[in-house]
Amino acid sequence: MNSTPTADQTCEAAVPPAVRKCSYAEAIGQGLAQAMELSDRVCVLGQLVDYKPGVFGTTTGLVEKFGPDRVQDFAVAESAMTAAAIGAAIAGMRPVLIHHRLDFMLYSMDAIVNWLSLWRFKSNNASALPVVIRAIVGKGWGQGPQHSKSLHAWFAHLPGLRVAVPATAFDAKGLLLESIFGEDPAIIIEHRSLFGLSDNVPSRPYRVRYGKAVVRRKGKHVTLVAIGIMVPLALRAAVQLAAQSIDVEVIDLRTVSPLDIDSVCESVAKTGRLVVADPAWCTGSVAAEVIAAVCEREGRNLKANPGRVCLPDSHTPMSSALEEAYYPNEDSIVNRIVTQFQ
Amino acid sequence: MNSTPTADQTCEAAVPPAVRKCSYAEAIGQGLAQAMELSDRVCVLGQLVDYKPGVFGTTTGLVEKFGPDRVQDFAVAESAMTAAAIGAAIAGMRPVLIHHRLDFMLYSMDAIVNWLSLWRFKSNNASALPVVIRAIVGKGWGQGPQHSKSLHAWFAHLPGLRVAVPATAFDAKGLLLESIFGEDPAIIIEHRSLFGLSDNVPSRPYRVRYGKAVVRRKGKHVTLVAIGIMVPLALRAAVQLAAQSIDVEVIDLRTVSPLDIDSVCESVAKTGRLVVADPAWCTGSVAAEVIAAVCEREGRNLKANPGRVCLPDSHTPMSSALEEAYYPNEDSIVNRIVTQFQ
Amino acid sequence: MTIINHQTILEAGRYRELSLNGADPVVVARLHRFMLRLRRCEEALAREYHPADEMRCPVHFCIGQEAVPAALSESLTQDDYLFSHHRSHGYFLAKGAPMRAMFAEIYGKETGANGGKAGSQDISYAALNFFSGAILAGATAIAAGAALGFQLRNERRAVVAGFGESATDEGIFWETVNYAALRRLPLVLVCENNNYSVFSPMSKRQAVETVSDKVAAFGMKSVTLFGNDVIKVHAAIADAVEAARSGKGPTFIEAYTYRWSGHYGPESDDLVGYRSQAELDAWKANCPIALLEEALTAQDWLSTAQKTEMLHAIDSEIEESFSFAKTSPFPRDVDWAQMNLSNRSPLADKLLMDIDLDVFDENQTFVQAKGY
Amino acid sequence: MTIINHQTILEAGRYRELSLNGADPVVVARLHRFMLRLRRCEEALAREYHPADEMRCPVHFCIGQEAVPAALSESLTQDDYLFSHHRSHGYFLAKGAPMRAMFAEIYGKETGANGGKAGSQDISYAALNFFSGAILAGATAIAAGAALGFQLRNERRAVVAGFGESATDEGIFWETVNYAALRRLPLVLVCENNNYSVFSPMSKRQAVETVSDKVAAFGMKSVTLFGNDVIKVHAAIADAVEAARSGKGPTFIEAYTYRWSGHYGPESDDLVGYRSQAELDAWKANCPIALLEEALTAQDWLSTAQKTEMLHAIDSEIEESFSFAKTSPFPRDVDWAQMNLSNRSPLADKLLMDIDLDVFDENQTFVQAKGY
Ligand SMILES: Cc1ncc(C[n+]2csc(CCOP(=O)(O)OP(=O)(O)O)c2C)c(N)n1
Ligand SMILES: Cc1ncc(C[n+]2csc(CCOP(=O)(O)OP(=O)(O)O)c2C)c(N)n1
Ligand SMILES: [Mg+2]
Ligand SMILES: [Mg+2]
Repeated sequence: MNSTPTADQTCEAAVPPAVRKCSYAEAIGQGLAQAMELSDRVCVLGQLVDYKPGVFGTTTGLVEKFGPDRVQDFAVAESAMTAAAIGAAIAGMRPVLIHHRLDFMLYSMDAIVNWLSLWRFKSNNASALPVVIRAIVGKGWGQGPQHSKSLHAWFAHLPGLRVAVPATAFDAKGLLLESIFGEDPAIIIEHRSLFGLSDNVPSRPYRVRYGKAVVRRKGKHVTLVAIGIMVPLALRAAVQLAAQSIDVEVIDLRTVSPLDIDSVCESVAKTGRLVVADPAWCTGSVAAEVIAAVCEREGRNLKANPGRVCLPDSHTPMSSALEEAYYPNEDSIVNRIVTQFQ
Repeated sequence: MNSTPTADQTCEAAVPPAVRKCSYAEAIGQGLAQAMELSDRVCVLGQLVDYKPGVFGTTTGLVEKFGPDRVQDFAVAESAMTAAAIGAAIAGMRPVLIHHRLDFMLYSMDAIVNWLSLWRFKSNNASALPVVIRAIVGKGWGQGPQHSKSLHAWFAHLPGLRVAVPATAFDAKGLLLESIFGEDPAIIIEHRSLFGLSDNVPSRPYRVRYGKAVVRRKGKHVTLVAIGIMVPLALRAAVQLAAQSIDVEVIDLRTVSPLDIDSVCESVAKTGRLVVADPAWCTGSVAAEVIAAVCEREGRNLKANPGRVCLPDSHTPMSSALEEAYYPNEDSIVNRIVTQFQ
Repeated sequence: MTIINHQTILEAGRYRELSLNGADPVVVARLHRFMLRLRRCEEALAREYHPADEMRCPVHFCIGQEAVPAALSESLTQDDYLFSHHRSHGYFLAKGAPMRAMFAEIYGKETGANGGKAGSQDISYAALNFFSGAILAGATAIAAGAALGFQLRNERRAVVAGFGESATDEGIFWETVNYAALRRLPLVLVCENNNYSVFSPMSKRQAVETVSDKVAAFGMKSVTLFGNDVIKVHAAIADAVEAARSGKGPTFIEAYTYRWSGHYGPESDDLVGYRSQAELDAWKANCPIALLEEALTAQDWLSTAQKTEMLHAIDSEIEESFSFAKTSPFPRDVDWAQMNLSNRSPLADKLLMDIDLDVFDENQTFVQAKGY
Repeated sequence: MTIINHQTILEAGRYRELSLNGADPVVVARLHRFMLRLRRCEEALAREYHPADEMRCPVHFCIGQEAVPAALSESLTQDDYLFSHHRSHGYFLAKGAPMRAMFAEIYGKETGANGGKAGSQDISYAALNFFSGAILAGATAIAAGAALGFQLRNERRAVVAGFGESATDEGIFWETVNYAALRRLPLVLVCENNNYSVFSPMSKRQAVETVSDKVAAFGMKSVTLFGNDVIKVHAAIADAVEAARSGKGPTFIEAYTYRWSGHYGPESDDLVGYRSQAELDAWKANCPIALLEEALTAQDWLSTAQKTEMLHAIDSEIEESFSFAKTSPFPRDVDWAQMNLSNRSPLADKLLMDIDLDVFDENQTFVQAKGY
């Protein structure tokens, strides 16, 4: 319809023709564009989705291709926006909602909890809501307490939702497509700091399944489970630890609901050690769930007490000096793992 | 001001003059009335708080004593109501909000998360919000999916809140008063099924501290941690298990934020076994947090894998037949504990 | 009455304006039968509720508020969508959903509209595009979303949300009004203003008397009327539904009416003292069914014999529905996972490739690079 | 202009109605100085923001929108409460809070208004009853709550919330308007309508052009005005504050104005193409400071020398604030628990008994009874 390049076209071509090097943000944009091409039932709702900056580049170019009805700027009314997506899904659409910050979603919690999550259940499986909510989590440059919350533990606690926390561009696109064309509501938590990272991304539309963790690095001595932004930190920590002859198996959970506890248990059965790195407040975190679920099955076989690397139970400070103390880094992971061998 | 009896006066006198047998609901009513007498800063906001039925009897008689400004019926606008309480607290009041069902609170989640929980933090301790939110959780007689959620795990995950789940009339009054006259926001989850239970309640205003669990029954073989409505079930299960020569130590957590992990660990250090009974969805529950926190410290010392007795990861069905399958009972607890000894 | 609100209606006393002039007798007969059927159904449920204690389900009765559901039953086709609040029975029947499925649902039986999972206040019947929910106001915004869906796809359908006036206390209702007006959605918002949120009257909850004036200020067409005149209500709803279907945008209808029973359950709650006997009596004198029957009789459109026969048929259906509900089995499926998430993904299966994960290279530079 | 909105203001071109007739020269001088100080302060922050990259804090500049904060600074006493949205600097200074504390906060320093925890969009100064927050609309309802608190205690204070027009997209705003009108709260809602929510104009978000008309329909007094005429804005705000203090109820003020800078940060975002250069130019021609200075000069109330001197003093304060902020230490307290919950409970200590828990009897009948 016009000449604005789509995310797909802007990706720089890589060696195998079917795979291109893309950033996490580009991969999401590609996924959205392909979903909208595959089905005219797919629409995008969110503040400012139809302007050039396109939610950190993830919706840039869509309005030119699909028009302002299907790429719909929304008033600052997150509550009605979410309910509208629910209604649109009842009417047969497959809406994708976007929040620049997860924090803004809090206004829509009634729609999410009391309607979205329980619609299928209370209809006795007669009505489904394939609504996708993309929620972005800020970090750094003084995001402060109202632009940085990663509430994936909340959504994982709720029945009736699928919850993904993709850590790579590959997963970001594959989980987005899987969510859009799945039959359940899905919440995708995207850590803003990952948007610039590149990865090999297949050009065609593909799926990444919910409830299937992936081993990002094989190892024998300790199982390090990581979520979202903690995945690259975990891989870096693993390199550091290899130098100390600690062989770390890194598991990326990918989705926190459903949780792939089987894969974690399998790894722990081999390593006998478990550390979970979760970019969320420690108390009541998904990390706690992973540890509890593993201990219920493998607790007696552990060679060391399990451990967590999480954020402190505190709101996020603005000051860069405090941010540094607040966010765990790869050294935090290294240190936690090292104590298991002392 | 008029002759309607207060909750206090309606309690039936018991043996020691300072202690009366009161129902859980009466104890709450007593706590509210005493708080309002102790300080004219205390006010009550909620739908229908000023009518005779008085939120299951807990506010009956208050409006006659303290007038419709301090006992204020509110429009069906939970979002503004919660924000109004926050503002009133900034202006020096100590408001108590009441929700007939916790589910209705979902409309106010922005106010709770983005304002209430982080106000002290972002003001750098210069401004505090002593707001108390009483949220009632329904169970039975077909409450169904929109009148039965107990989201204490959510609130426990949030920094900056105190969260209580009182199981006895004594705790209901003491924690309410502690919350009202404390310096932090507090959410009190009240299980509706407990309202009719009686207990010995001191007539004078007293406090029950946050973060202090209590051993409800001493035992040597297994530590059974229980929350809210699970406490009486746990005590009944303990009696059954005693008959099987399993000596159960029952710990009532009382508050889930702060969590008294020290007390649990102390008990587990003695018994070597841990089961947590939590009236909430299993995944991401406070039960998971308790198990994880204990295992981080005592995991290697456990004689059996720890266990949970929770609700299934499902919304609540209306049908009485499904309710029966849905809610765990004392037999569920007994069975879970018995497996630890097999 | 020029200005219509609870006060002017009470002051006017017995309503004298119901007119069958120009009305289609067949339509009027259906409106009448619908109201009668709904009334008998509710009365029967109320009678049966406690003595047997078999339902074990919270129920909100709509006795006295039959006109709006009747008008909807006449104006909506199967293709249209209807969203109800907690006081759902009239709306359920308005969409043509079967009474027996409703009764069985209230009894928590497997044969219920939702297999016993939803009960009275969350009942739905997806095959006929009927939905409800116990949380106030939420369904108004969801209805707007459904209307958006049909607008995006140019489908000629109306979406209706029916609710009580307390839904308009909620902010999401006003977000919805704005959104529907802005996009000219094919939406009809029908507010049954019975003045009370449980016990609490409008005057304790809202600063101005009528909701319609506020809605109009938001840029949506709004209509205020006496909600027990089923002829007027039907005309207004039919117009609004037609406007929605034909792309003329949304309408808000405020129908003033009154609940005879207690807020919840079969018992009266008048002992609470929130409303006067005189008020209740005045509204009973303006019973929507009696008002219509008076006009019907005056026109000779309804004989005693006809009514007797009608009642007989209705009562048989009710009896049959009770026996269906009572003899149906309780649900026994307790595979909780299956109830909350789908185990199939037909569209994803069709459209998306399964790609092997081997493509991920843990040593690629970004993973090992610092700085984010 | 009779009807005031963004279109009529643009059509009217250069504003010619600012009048000093009857104005108090001392007050006018203070309004002028406040605007100038705020403008210089924002310009200096914008200049310093990127080259140094020391602030590392999201900042929303209010250049072009100085009139409302100036009017507030003149109308509010220390006892009054002021709640701001994310574009907070003008409001912070309006409450008399020190510039150096603001700068240090933006730099994330220990000496900042909130020890570096809040930053620009969540800054507060509790000692002077000033608060803000980055989540849109929330603070309007909180302000209503503060007003409730003072109403309950019969304290003669006004509570003001300042916010942009997109806060009125949110439902909670309308819940607040209704509540404040219903209870006649001592509240002033000041909406700086600059037409945009980031890039999105009102016309894409709301169905009707002015917010005031809707607020009026909700039963609250509402005033619409050209927001760059500081004299008119001051008169309206002073009246509203006085009405609030004296129990005459709440007022909504819609002040039409315009943001010169990009939505966020010091860079222009005009390349996005969401607004025209002509529109920006027209509003720059209606600069609130220039409009006032024109009138002041015409009346001989301001000489070049006076202005130079004023600027000199302002710039020294700004320079001093920068050097304070830059030389202050970063916070080092990382006792997270202490930051989120109190470790003291003076009132509970005073009023409540500590009672031993032994009173609990695990064998009492209820615990062992079945049936709940
Ligand atoms: C969000 C929310 N808050 C509170 C309730 C509790 N509640 C159930 S029905 C009701 C009153 C509803 O009044 P209205 O909407 O006017 O409908 P009516 O019952 O009068 O038909 C209330 C407050 C609820 N269901 N949802
Ligand atoms: C609830 C919520 N949704 C979205 C945002 C993101 N956001 C920050 S500022 C802004 C625009 C605000 O516009 P307006 O309220 O008119 O104030 P202005 O920036 O024009 O001064 C938006 C959408 C937010 N802060 N809060
Ligand atoms: Mg009503
Ligand atoms: Mg604006």
